[in-house]
Amino acid sequence: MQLSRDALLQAYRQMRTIRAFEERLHDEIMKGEIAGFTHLYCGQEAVAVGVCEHLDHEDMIVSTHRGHGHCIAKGCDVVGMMKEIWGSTEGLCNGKGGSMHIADKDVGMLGANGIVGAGAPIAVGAAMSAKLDGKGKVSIAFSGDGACNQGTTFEAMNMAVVTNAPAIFVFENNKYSEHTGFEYAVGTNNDIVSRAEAFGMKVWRADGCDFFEVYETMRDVLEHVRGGNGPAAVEFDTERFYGHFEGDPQRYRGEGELDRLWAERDCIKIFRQRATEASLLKSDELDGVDEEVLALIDKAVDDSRAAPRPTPEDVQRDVYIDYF
Amino acid sequence: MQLSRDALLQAYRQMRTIRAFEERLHDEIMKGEIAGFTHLYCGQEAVAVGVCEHLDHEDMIVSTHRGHGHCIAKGCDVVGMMKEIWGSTEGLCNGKGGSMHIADKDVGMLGANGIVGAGAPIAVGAAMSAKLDGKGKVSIAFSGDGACNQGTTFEAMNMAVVTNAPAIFVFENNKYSEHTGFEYAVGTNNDIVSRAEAFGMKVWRADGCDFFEVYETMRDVLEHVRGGNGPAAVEFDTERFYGHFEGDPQRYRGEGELDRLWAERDCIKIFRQRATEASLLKSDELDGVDEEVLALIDKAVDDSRAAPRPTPEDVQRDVYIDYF
Amino acid sequence: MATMLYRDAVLQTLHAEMERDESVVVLGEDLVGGMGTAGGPEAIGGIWGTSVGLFDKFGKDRVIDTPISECAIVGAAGGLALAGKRPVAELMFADFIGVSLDQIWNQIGKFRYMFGGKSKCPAVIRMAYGAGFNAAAQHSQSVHQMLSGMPGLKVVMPSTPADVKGLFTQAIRDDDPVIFLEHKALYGVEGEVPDGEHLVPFGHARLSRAGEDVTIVATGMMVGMAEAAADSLAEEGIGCDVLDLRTTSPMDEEAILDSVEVTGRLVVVDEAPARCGLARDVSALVSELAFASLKAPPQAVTPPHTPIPFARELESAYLPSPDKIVAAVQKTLNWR
Amino acid sequence: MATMLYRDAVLQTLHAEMERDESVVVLGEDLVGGMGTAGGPEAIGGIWGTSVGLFDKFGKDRVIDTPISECAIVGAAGGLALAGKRPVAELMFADFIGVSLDQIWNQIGKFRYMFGGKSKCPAVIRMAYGAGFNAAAQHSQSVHQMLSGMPGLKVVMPSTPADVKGLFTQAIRDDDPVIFLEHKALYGVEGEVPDGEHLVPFGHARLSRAGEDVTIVATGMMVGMAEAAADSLAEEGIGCDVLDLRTTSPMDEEAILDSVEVTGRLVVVDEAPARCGLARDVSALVSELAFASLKAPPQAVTPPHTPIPFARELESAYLPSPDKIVAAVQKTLNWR
Ligand SMILES: Cc1ncc(C[n+]2csc(CCOP(=O)(O)OP(=O)(O)O)c2C)c(N)n1
Ligand SMILES: Cc1ncc(C[n+]2csc(CCOP(=O)(O)OP(=O)(O)O)c2C)c(N)n1
Ligand SMILES: [Mg+2]
Ligand SMILES: [Mg+2]
Repeated sequence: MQLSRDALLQAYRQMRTIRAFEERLHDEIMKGEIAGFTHLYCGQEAVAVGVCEHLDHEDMIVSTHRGHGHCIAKGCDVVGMMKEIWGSTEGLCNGKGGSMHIADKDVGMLGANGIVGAGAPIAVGAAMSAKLDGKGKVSIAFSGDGACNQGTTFEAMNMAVVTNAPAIFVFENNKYSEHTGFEYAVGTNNDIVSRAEAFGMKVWRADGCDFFEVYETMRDVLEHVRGGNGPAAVEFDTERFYGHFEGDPQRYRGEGELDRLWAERDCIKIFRQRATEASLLKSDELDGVDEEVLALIDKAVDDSRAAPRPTPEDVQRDVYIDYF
Repeated sequence: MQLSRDALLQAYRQMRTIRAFEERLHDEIMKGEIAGFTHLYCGQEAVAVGVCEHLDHEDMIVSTHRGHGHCIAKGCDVVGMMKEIWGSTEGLCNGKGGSMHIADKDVGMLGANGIVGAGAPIAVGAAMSAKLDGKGKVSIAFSGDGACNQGTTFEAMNMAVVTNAPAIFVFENNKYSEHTGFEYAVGTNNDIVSRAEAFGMKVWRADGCDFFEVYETMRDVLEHVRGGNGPAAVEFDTERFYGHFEGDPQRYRGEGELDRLWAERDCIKIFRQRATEASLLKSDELDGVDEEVLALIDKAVDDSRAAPRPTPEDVQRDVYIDYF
Repeated sequence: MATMLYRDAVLQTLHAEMERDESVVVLGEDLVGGMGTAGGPEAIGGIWGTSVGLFDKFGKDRVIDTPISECAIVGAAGGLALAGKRPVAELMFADFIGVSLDQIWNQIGKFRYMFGGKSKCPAVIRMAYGAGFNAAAQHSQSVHQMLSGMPGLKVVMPSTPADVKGLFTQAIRDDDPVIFLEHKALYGVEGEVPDGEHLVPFGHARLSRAGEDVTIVATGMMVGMAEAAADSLAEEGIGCDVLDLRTTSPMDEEAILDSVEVTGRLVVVDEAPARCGLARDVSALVSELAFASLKAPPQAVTPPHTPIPFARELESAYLPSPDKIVAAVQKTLNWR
Repeated sequence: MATMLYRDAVLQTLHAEMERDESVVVLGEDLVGGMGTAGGPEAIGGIWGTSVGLFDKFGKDRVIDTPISECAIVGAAGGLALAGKRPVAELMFADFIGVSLDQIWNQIGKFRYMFGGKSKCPAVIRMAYGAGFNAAAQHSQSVHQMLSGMPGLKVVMPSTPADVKGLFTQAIRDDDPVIFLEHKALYGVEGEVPDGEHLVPFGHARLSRAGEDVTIVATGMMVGMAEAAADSLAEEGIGCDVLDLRTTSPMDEEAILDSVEVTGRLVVVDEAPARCGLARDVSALVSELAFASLKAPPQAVTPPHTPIPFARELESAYLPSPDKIVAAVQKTLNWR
């Protein structure tokens, strides 16, 4: 099934929103406006959007330290996210969480996570819940190529197979965990999902820089999992355009590596090319989206700057629902 | 290469010693003489002995909660072990450890372990050390089919591959983790080492109830690992004859299951049959070993009963080498 | 009132709460037992016998037998709770928080706060703790001191079958994550348990002996020892308040301070060592907030700073005992 | 005496000890950096810059870059140590003890005891701890209170570059397992460091300010705050002893008690919350053992019982500060 024009425009809008959100963050962080540790998702947009465009708010996802893209793709409010990263009480988490801990259960976004590998078991629990509810909903754990070496990820995969839970393990292989190369740290030296396969799971592999490929692969994955056939894993080959964290000098990159990636592996460029060449969308329509998106991000930043700041009394709020 | 008569007798003596040690423990525990949690290795003797007969004291092993067999096979003093289980200050661990924590670094036995899956990372560290020493020594992690679901085991396997450490993961698949069946808990539903394979490791499978098969398989495994070709994993199909712990009613067994195992899968019976049928050893030679072994175990129990008991002052000894 | 074992109070509460609320789900290793075996399911019903009959009644999606993967067990409980269920996970031995701590400490305990109060995580993590079985250093530990220090978690330590029912029911219905610590040596203890609905709110200590000379604070297995000490002291005419804290987070600080205001003397008994432990916490609390009432230095009766030894004689010497508590009471009475 | 950064004192000690003793081995994530990349090894030398140049000098078998597998990292350190090496493992953030606690707590900390004193485990586990960077609830924590309560471990918290050198050298040469806690916010702090061999024995507090009115006990990052408070109080004529504990296990109880015997007043500053924390431990210790000397109730300056919040204003409000310490000192002086 082809995507409708509206759906295509929506997908593009989502990808562009993630990109614009992050590039603006990159600038603001350089200016020193933003506190804390921030990891940019830039370059991987086609994965988050290609996965989440299949989901509704009752499907659940669990994210990572590099979570902005997943949050936006799943429907978190972009202004609320920006305010959160700015530390305002109007942020999605009231300024308590920041970049690494954005969540919005109302849209099925159960939480970003600062602990590598911690999300997968949580996603399996959410999948158990979905199974119990019997509405064909799924739960997705996003993980990196680094996270696939964490024991928790393996335990989660086995647990999902054993309980036949509708969990999907999406591995975004951007070939780096911090400053270390995938080929060094991942013992198999070829891929990640062969591990998932060894747990008895059905697996897929696809190019994560091509939205259409991600989207179509996920259609198959979701058909399998929603059909009650147990968990699945999929590995997307993708690229990270900025440093591991903001401030990373990226000395582990080869000469010209980043230039090549920007030229050849930019999922937004690739989307535009494919969509316009096939006459699905017109360049100026896409430019129109770009403008709207940039305006939204401007507004998000302006609102964030003006948003109320927390007070010392806020520290003790929301530890418990009720303690005594 | 065939094993010499002496080596065969020695292997038999080791297997019989484990069996006699444990059957005596079984009786003494019923009588209430022994405190703590005890897990009997009975039925799996061919694995411990078939593996350890290839090793010397500079090769290292790390064991599990079901560790008596590994300890004896690796050369721990049997009387010292019995005294330990009896809680005497003359025990191998001065009465501090008990059944689950027997160790003797002088024979390369780095420790049994009460935490399922905890041994594998420790074995990898020992393997890193062996690699650094460059003498072709190896380090072996014994794990069960239950332990293969613990994240630590996976992390250890990947780490061994990445560092090319001379580690060997010996999985003793006795088909049960406590009261739960292997087919339920291990997602793959066929075997354990296919997981190890997915980490890029060379793997072997063999019948763990046949000493000769274990021994020969380990010859190949060790040749591979001592040769600097990286870690390896091997899965032995084996049987546990007693309950998970002493006191387990074993309601998870099928009708007649245990009788069948005793009849068809007793590694000691199988050894005797094969060794005598091939005229490698004579029945009365083997009976002679049996008698010597039983005498040794009698002595171990008598000595343990008479051995000195700890005093309250001993509690605070050996927490640190020096604290202030 | 029915009489039942501590263990059975756990089991019956699970049956009752699972019947009452279909969002209650249990998970853990060997919780069913016999999965994937010829003997078939319900071969054990939990190694403590605290889940017998659940599988037959509620089926495999609500009674989830898991592989040996504690991190995934607690993590799954977290995910179930975020998704709207009320999971009760069993860790078998409290010592296994070692392999699952991240999910307890950094995940379920922090979701609510990190997410600005917009999520809730009504997960209960049950575990058997404590010494007394010569199970040595990795199967005998008390962990309430570590877990109570983790903001976001509630920590419960019932000492009687009645409190098991009241506190466990509360734990399951509570909307915050709760660590429920069952003492191995109490499973076989019998006691009267109120019929029908019985809830014990958190943060309310129980006065199990009353006296005006010394305040003894204890939890779990230590409560019985404190009572034994108080009873023998009573024969000598020395009266002790014995306060069973019931929950260490929240802690009923008021009850402790009120009692010390009367007695002026404090003995805290704890099954974990003193360093950064609960005994020192309570002593300091009293010293900070009831300084003027104190007639003598607070006394702590705790094990020494050592792992838990195996041999019978060593484990007995390691643990607090009624005699050691009596000695501490006498020390505080004889001070100066 | 050379002047150097706290961070560089870590790095240079590693260089020196690895040169001195070839059994010293380091391992951790991104410790080399660039492994398996086109940029090649030594792309980073540790995210804290505390292992720069080691790989080139000592090679891949002694400078082991690991996958993201903290349990295996600590476990491997344990195995290396049992096998006769002196591993120094880096956990990057102290918060990651959550995923590796079993190996720290139940394995390396207990080997010696469980094995009857016949094994030794000279492993050092380094980690960066502490708040101040708006890194929120999972990247800012202090963990000394948990780890100090675990018998078998030694816990070290240097507050100056000189002590980094002295204590880290001691940690590497020590035959027991040592947790070495480096405060993130101190990495960039400069100080004088003795040339040549410099060892600081464990269990000896450092008196960094002397005064007779109040004793202030602190560790790590809190020492500087205590000093700032003491300096401003000195201007008002109030004299404080500031005791930097340096190691929390072993703890220099004598130094604390001796000081309180003179001052009669105690303020304990800690970066972890009060419940089962170090501040309460020290207060209780003094209340139990120096009761007669105490002129006022001990005061604890700690964060509240909450996870660590993200926003700047919240994190500042969460943390102790010189002002809060001054207020506590005044409170103890003004008592009654
Ligand atoms: C348990 C744990 N270990 C280490 C870290 C530090 N850390 C944060 S991100 C990261 C790399 C993760 O790599 P990957 O999973 O590939 O995700 P990516 O950063 O490429 O998106 C590391 C090591 C952490 N946050 N948690
Ligand atoms: C981390 C941890 N989880 C659970 C247990 C409890 N436990 C002890 S042995 C065991 C089963 C282990 O099964 P397997 O690895 O197959 O070894 P076997 O008992 O068959 O030798 C379990 C669950 C434990 N000791 N440690
Ligand atoms: Mg990556
Ligand atoms: Mg087994």
